[in-house]
Amino acid sequence: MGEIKRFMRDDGMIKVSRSLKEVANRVRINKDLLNKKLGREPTIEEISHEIGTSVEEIVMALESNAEVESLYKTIHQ
Amino acid sequence: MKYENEMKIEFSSKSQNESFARVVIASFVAQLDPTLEELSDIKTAVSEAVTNAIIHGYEEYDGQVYMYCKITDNKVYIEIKDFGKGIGDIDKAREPLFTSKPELERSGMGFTVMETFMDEVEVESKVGVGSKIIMRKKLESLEKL
Amino acid sequence: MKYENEMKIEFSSKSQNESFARVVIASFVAQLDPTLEELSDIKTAVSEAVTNAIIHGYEEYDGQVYMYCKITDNKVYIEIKDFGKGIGDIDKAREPLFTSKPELERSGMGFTVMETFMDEVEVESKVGVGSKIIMRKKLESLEKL
Ligand SMILES: Nc1ncnc2c1ncn2[C@@H]1O[C@H](COP(=O)(O)OP(=O)(O)O)[C@@H](O)[C@H]1O
Ligand SMILES: Nc1ncnc2c1ncn2[C@@H]1O[C@H](COP(=O)(O)OP(=O)(O)O)[C@@H](O)[C@H]1O
Ligand SMILES: [Mg+2]
Ligand SMILES: [Mg+2]
Repeated sequence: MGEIKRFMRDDGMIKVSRSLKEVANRVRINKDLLNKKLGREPTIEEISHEIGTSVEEIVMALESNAEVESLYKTIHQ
Repeated sequence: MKYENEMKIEFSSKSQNESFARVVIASFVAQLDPTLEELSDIKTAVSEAVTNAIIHGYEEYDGQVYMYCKITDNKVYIEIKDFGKGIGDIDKAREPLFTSKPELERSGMGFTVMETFMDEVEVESKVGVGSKIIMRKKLESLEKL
Repeated sequence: MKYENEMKIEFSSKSQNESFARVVIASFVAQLDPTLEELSDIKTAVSEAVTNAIIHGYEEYDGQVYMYCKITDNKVYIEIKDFGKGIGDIDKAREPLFTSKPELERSGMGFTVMETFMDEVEVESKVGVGSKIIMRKKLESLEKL
């Protein structure tokens, strides 16, 4: 319960976990768009350039997505 | 000129470090500008090897897991090592679906996953001494650009 | 019960590893579920210390940079070490705006940044041997919950 509360909280104290989740969503959408435009898989730098987010942050966001999903799974089991 | 870079990391055999190891390898490999697929392949393989070190190598004991990565041009070389219990029969362990811990709902597909996502996988191990997994992968994305 | 975890990493003194070190520390500290601000403080401080090891410690030479991080409950302890040229006058080096490399457009604010963003910063160094920077920070976000 503490975990969930912590995750839902909105008092200006933005948690890294949530902000990374937003980056992960933008990465997912723009990866598909770029794929169509280029006719091949975009590289991580191409995605970074497209969405204006550093490669560092994208790397962390990709993982945060996996974590959030598994947290979600645990909660809803 | 050859492009080279290397790193070496050591962390406790705690399950939360599986995710940590994935980000470490991903951010090191990111300097080669891979596609997300290539990055995910490498993370998945590393994850299996690190999980094995923690779950099978050290079981419930505390120990250190070691990861080494060397990049040479577009080639990635990764070593994951533990000083845990070791593997008696390596060929058997590498067989798809073989697991020594069916009670933990292990799938027995760890080595198969590593072999699928990486170009080469070598296993060195000695009972009572520990295990070392060596994996290699060439990034194709760099060549296509 | 006390929550503990630790890791140790070693990488070449290449400028692209500054970014790598930032992700490594960020993803290790992320297990404490920090706020964006706390994480950014830690990354910034680590970045300054690692850049110093690369630029001042090893200058144009190749060497290894070492980073150790230990988490105890909500306390983060970080060590960044090089076996480079060392610092002659530590007090002078820590003064705001002091830099021995004005020609590289260094701001001389590295140590000041570390002190601003971390709770404690210790410097140990010996000329010809190397330098070790120790930084500590307590995450407040965990206490407010
Ligand atoms: N680092 C290791 N130390 C000891 N035994 C290992 C190690 N890695 C793998 N093994 C052995 O190899 C078997 C197969 O591994 P794997 O294919 O990953 O399947 P699983 O982990 O699901 O059991 C394990 O069940 C275990 O017996
Ligand atoms: N790891 C190190 N090895 C050798 N000298 C160092 C190291 N870190 C800092 N210094 C010295 O301390 C000075 C001040 O460091 P800093 O405040 O980061 O400013 P800057 O890096 O902009 O010069 C540097 O100019 C350098 O002379
Ligand atoms: Mg396995
Ligand atoms: Mg500096």
